[in-house]
Amino acid sequence: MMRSVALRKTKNLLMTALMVAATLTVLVPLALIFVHIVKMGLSSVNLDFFTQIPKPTGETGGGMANGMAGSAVMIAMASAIGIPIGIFGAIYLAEYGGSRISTVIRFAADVLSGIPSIITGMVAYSLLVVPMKGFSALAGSVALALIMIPIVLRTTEEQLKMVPGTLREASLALGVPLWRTSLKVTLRSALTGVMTGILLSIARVAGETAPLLFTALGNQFWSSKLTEPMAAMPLQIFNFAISPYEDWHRLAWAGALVLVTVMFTLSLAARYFGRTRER
Amino acid sequence: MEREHFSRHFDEELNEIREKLLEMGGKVEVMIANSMKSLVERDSELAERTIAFDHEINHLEMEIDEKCLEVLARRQPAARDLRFITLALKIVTDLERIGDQCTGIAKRAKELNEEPPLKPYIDLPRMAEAASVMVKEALDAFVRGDDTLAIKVCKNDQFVDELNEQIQRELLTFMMGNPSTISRAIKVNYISKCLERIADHATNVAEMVIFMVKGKDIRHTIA
Amino acid sequence: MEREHFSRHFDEELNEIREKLLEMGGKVEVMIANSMKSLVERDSELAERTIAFDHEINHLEMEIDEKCLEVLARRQPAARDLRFITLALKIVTDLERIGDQCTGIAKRAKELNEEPPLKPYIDLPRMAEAASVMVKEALDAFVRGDDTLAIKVCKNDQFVDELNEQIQRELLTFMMGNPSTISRAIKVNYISKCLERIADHATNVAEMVIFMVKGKDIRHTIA
Amino acid sequence: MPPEATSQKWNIKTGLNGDFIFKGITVVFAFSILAILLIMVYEMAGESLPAMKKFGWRFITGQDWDAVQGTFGALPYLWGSVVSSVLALLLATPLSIGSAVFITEIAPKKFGGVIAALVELLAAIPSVIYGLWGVLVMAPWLQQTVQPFLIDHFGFLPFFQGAPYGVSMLAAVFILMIMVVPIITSITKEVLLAVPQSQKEAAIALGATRWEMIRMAVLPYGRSGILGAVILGLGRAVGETMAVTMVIGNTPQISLSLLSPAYTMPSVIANEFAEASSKLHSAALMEIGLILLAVTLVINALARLLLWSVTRKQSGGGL
Amino acid sequence: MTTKVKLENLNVHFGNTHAVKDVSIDFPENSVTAIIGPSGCGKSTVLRSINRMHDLAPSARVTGKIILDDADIYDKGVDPVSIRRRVGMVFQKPNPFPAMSIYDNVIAGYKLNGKVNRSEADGIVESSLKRVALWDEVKDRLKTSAMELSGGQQQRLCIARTIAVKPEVILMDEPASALDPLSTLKIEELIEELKEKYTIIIVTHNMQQAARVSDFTAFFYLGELVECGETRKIFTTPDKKQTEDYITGRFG
Amino acid sequence: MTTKVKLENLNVHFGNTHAVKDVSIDFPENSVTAIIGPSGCGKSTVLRSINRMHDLAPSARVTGKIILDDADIYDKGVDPVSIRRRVGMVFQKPNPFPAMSIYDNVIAGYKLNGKVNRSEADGIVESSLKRVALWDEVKDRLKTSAMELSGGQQQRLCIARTIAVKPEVILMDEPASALDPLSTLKIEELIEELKEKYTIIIVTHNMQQAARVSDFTAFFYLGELVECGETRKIFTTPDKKQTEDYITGRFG
Ligand SMILES: Nc1ncnc2c1ncn2[C@@H]1O[C@H](COP(=O)(O)OP(=O)(O)OP(=O)(O)O)[C@@H](O)[C@H]1O
Ligand SMILES: Nc1ncnc2c1ncn2[C@@H]1O[C@H](COP(=O)(O)OP(=O)(O)OP(=O)(O)O)[C@@H](O)[C@H]1O
Ligand SMILES: [Mg+2]
Ligand SMILES: [Mg+2]
Ligand SMILES: O=P([O-])([O-])[O-]
Repeated sequence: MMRSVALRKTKNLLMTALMVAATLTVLVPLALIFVHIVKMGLSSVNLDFFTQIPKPTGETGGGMANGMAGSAVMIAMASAIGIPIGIFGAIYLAEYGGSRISTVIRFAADVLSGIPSIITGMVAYSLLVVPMKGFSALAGSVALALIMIPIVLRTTEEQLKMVPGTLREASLALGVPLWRTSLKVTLRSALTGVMTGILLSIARVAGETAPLLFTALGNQFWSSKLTEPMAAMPLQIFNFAISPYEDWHRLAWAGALVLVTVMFTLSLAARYFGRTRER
Repeated sequence: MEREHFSRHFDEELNEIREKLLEMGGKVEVMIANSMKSLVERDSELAERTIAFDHEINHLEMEIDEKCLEVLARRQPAARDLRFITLALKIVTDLERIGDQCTGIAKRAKELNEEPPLKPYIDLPRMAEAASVMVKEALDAFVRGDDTLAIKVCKNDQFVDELNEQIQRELLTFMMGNPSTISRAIKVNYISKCLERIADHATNVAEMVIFMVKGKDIRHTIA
Repeated sequence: MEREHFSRHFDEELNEIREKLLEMGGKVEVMIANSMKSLVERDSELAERTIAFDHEINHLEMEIDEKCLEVLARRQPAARDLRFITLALKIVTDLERIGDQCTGIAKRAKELNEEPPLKPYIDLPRMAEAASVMVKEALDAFVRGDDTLAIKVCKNDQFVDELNEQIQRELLTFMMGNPSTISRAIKVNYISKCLERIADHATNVAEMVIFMVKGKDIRHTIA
Repeated sequence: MPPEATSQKWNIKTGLNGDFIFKGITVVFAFSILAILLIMVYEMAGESLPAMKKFGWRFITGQDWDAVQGTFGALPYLWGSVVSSVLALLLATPLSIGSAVFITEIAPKKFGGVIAALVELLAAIPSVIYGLWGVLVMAPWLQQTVQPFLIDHFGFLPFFQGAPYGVSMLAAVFILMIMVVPIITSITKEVLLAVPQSQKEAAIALGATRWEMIRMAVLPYGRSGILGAVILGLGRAVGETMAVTMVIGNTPQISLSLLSPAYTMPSVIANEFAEASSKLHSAALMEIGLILLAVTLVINALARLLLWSVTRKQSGGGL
Repeated sequence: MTTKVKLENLNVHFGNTHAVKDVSIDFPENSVTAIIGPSGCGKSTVLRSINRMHDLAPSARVTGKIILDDADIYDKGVDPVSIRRRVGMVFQKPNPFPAMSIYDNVIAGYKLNGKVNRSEADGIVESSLKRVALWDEVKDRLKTSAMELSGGQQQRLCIARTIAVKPEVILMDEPASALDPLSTLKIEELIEELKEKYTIIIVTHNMQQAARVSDFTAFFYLGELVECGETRKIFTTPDKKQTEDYITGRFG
Repeated sequence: MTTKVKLENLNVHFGNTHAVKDVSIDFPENSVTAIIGPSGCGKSTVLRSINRMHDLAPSARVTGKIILDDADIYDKGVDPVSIRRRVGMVFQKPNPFPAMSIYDNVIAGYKLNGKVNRSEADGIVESSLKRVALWDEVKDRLKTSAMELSGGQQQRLCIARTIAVKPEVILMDEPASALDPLSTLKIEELIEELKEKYTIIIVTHNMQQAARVSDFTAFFYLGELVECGETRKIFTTPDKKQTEDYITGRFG
């Protein structure tokens, strides 16, 4: 029952063709989105966009300066909360892990990262907004931090685990205490990978909309207090997109272009770090 | 019983050496017997054949040497195996030299056969028999790794030595009594010495076997 | 010039064997010289010392054997190194047997010294000198890996053989002429044989050196 | 026992042992993760208690959602979430696996790398932007071309009946598909890249063609990892909020037709939670959140277990 | 002894690296030939050219002839897939298919030819596993995953998988270097058994291993073949100074 | 010869596994002791107990005494960190710190503990690198990454790093098993040099390597010490049948 080689080769060709087709099907809509964002965004973005706050309904012009600032502030605060927790938690898992409790923590982190972000928003709402009696940038930041923590933790842990055990042992064998070894050898060796994880987590929260809906809420104006509602780019894009006004659609496209550009830059930076690490 | 090697081929190679050595030992025994037979039975033609036979011994020596070298290079033997091979290397030399002694005996036999017999040979065949048994037993001890047997061989050497001295004394009296026998007596004397040397070689082999089995060198310690 | 091994210690070990062999060779030469001197100069005390000296040779033999075994076990030598070591193993046996021959000479010398001198020794010292040079050169050839020198040694053997035969013929005439000398002549004869054997051993060594250097076995091919 | 846990001992000479302090800090941070998760569940459960008490199981089976009347039944949202996610996944899975295989095994290394990079960049685009594109570009296009075409040619099927609204279940399925494809593809790609070269060479050396190699060595090796990727995609689709909210039409109804608008669990929360009219209303929304949380917990747990088994195999069994 | 595989002026380039230089060598049938030489001298590259494994590396360029029986395997129109069925390969690290059972691993290659009926497959699995002396160890758990075997068993399983497709030549690239000494001995023993039916070419870092298992040894240096001959000869009286220096540890 | 390290009734358990059973053994000063034995016999475990590496494995339990000079390193109040400075360790795979330069790697033992005096450091780096015969190869690129070195050079760098902190004992766990033959020879040569100043204990899979480099050899089997003695003796005339069977390839 020898199956002819020709038949096997035909099958090989056929399957190859199918996979090429799948790839094309995947790429086409993605390319379309990309093209639209660039086309619409480029025609809408201008200096005002970066310096002005949104004009009231009906007026043309305006920008998303307050949204960008708000996003930046909240991301910074979220990072300040989320990154240390993520990294030290990861060090615990990598250095002292192995026992049952760290498996549980690891699992919890994975589950946490899979929870829809809108739920994170709801929790932040009932934990902060309700007791503080008002929407606030702080609540928004905490919600974003909750999203960052598991991402930073898991990527950092993966990176730490990728550091060969013998490297730690090498350091320990030189008579270096465990804590110095953790920070100066293990973490240091994984630094670029950890940076990648951090950048990816920032990229992720920078585009988050849902958790801000009931926390930061959004703001048409500048706000400087952390205890008050604050504008954020994704929120603004959302609100403008579902509005019926052409001019706000324009702003939404411009915002999308800027957001995507920031995102891509972060991703590229992350990839760059990732690459240097591989070498 | 000896445990087998993990590698069947290694075992086979060691066996090959072992068997070649036994074969060589067998041939050497035949040479001893034939050279003595050519003397006792005044069979010059047998003496001739015995002399020619030596090249087979020589050939076996080279073959075994080469095989040992190959095993050393290819198997990196250690401990008992290493001792086995290095001793095989030394033993073949002894066996080959025994062959040389036999050639010497056969040559003298041929010469003696040209002349009238000196006297009936009684002690010489006994000595040859003893030496031959020693060779056989030394080799048996070697291939079997039997140190008891080897010790026995070492002890037997004394018997041959004594016979040799006795023969020498006898021949001396003979020569003194009748100078015309001197030339023949010297040849007989030579043969006796050869047999003694054969026993010596056998003893050397036996001593080395004890080393192989016990891992300690008794050469030069038991007289 | 020979290239060094990667492992300095391996080189050192090989050198140690080489030097021990040379030392042994040197001692053997001294033994040859002393045993002959004890004969020629009728110095029984020197003969005694020479006999006692043999244990040093024996000791060196064991030492070198052990060292070779160690290097075989620890370094897994191949090719030239392997041939070097296996030959060292064989050569020490020859050297040790040369020592035995010297003991024999010294023993005979002691006996002869008890009796009146047979005749002045002329050829025997020449023979001893030749055999001694052969031993020296064979060893030199070995440690230097010099096959030309080794071939020279093999050729020189004939000279010693001829001397031996000449001495035997002479002694035969002697004994026939005067039966009272028989006992002494036999001893001198024995000594001559010893020297011949010493040269034989040297030749054996030289042949093996050629094998080591050329990688082919010339034993039993050049007469 | 002398050797055990020396790092936890007090070092008399230097006062506090550095290792001890360090471990303490990491322990606190690590356990905070667990605390967060527990607090989330506790908080959600606590806040939804009024709704649970009032409606019991009817909350899940009920179809009415009237804030004014105070009756809350979540079935249309469940329906919308399940249908949109499952359909999106059915479309996305073969495409993702196909393109992941193409990227790792078929395309020339550099070309595959470029495609992979593109896919990864697109996975990073925020959902609000997909939503923007969906509502401003895709929905009108669907309304004008695709839906009329479907109605004309397949209108006899219950799935393609009704008027072309543009924003609809179909739009949600499409946008979700477009959004999860990059995720599934890039995880699958990672899984496939983790297939050791030695596995592929083993197949090739047995005389396999490239497809046979993929079928014999690559896909089985990555099997559970790929399944994990798909389930992760499912979790993502179920929880997806903004993009879906923007294109699904936000109408709580159960209809077989893909052309009619629908509503999902995250969408209703996004739309109503900020201005919930009553305690009960917000408790009902919380309960929807709790259901969502439970569903995603299960899905994620499943996906993680599968992905873990892959990594364990790689580190443990690979010899 | 007939020649099974014959390299004629084989050259392999990787981009600008000239990895194998003008190598001509005969591999006799039903014997084990070992390829030795310092790291990076092109041992693996030579080996992998014999079953056209380099077809997968885009940068590799192979010139010269490799004659299997009497046809050049690099001829136009020769299908690499069919060559690889005649020339099997065993790798450094045991690489059984982890998702398959022991049974399925053995039959994996054979099945590519088309459907195999149950009893035929059983026969092949049994005979292949017996051939590699693994049958008794695994016959009661043929359906369990191949990953539950020890490293040495896995490697023997991989050899069984290779011989199940009935190749004529078996290439081995350091097949025991990832194994412990006992497993190594078992593999070596197996190699000596297998040569009765197959022509075996083995790359090894371990000179002593080459000495133990091979009938012929080829010494490579910097991509060139320095010397090839009977193993006993190479290891006791090599012709070339370079070979002698290498095997006696005199290089540097 | 004085004893540098002395194990007295050492037992190591991992959970329920009794990995090392009642081992007593003396390691003489300024000599190389090799630990050999089949896979899983506890070689690495014994080695790692000598610098308290097991402290990090939660499941490990070590009982018995390990006397360094004349104090038990497992005594209460003994700081494992200080023990590890006296007992250095070299691992199977070369493991230089990848983020550090060659220079920093050598001085890492000081630097990681936060105290380096620049001029002193220069001296230490130079002398350590010279000691491992790496100085000439790297002196012009001390500031480049350690990862640019070859495997063998990396391993010598790791040894330099170990001796830079001036240990008394150096433990090596198969230090050459990941290297090619030439690098292996270099490491072996280095080990023979180092014993002039250090007490070296080496675990090796490679019996021949043990034979080459060590003065003393300890043979382990199933967690027990079977025999320990001079290497020449172990490899030519071992006392125990088990040892002889192992080194002559008769086990199974
Ligand atoms: N796929 C490849 N691409 C580029 N260069 C390669 C490739 N494979 C091998 N080379 C180069 O070819 C040369 C020979 O490599 P090869 O792997 O054959 O050496 P080797 O003798 O097997 O070494 P080792 O003993 O380390 O396995 C090396 O210089 C190597 O860098
Ligand atoms: N960290 C650990 N946890 C549990 N068991 C272990 C651990 N380390 C070693 N063991 C067990 O202890 C025993 C001895 O292991 P060890 O690594 O010392 O062996 P080895 O002789 O070094 O083997 P190899 O030659 O394979 O390195 C083995 O049965 C192993 O499974
Ligand atoms: Mg290779
Ligand atoms: Mg180990
Ligand atoms: O939950 P979102 O990803 O839609 O913001």
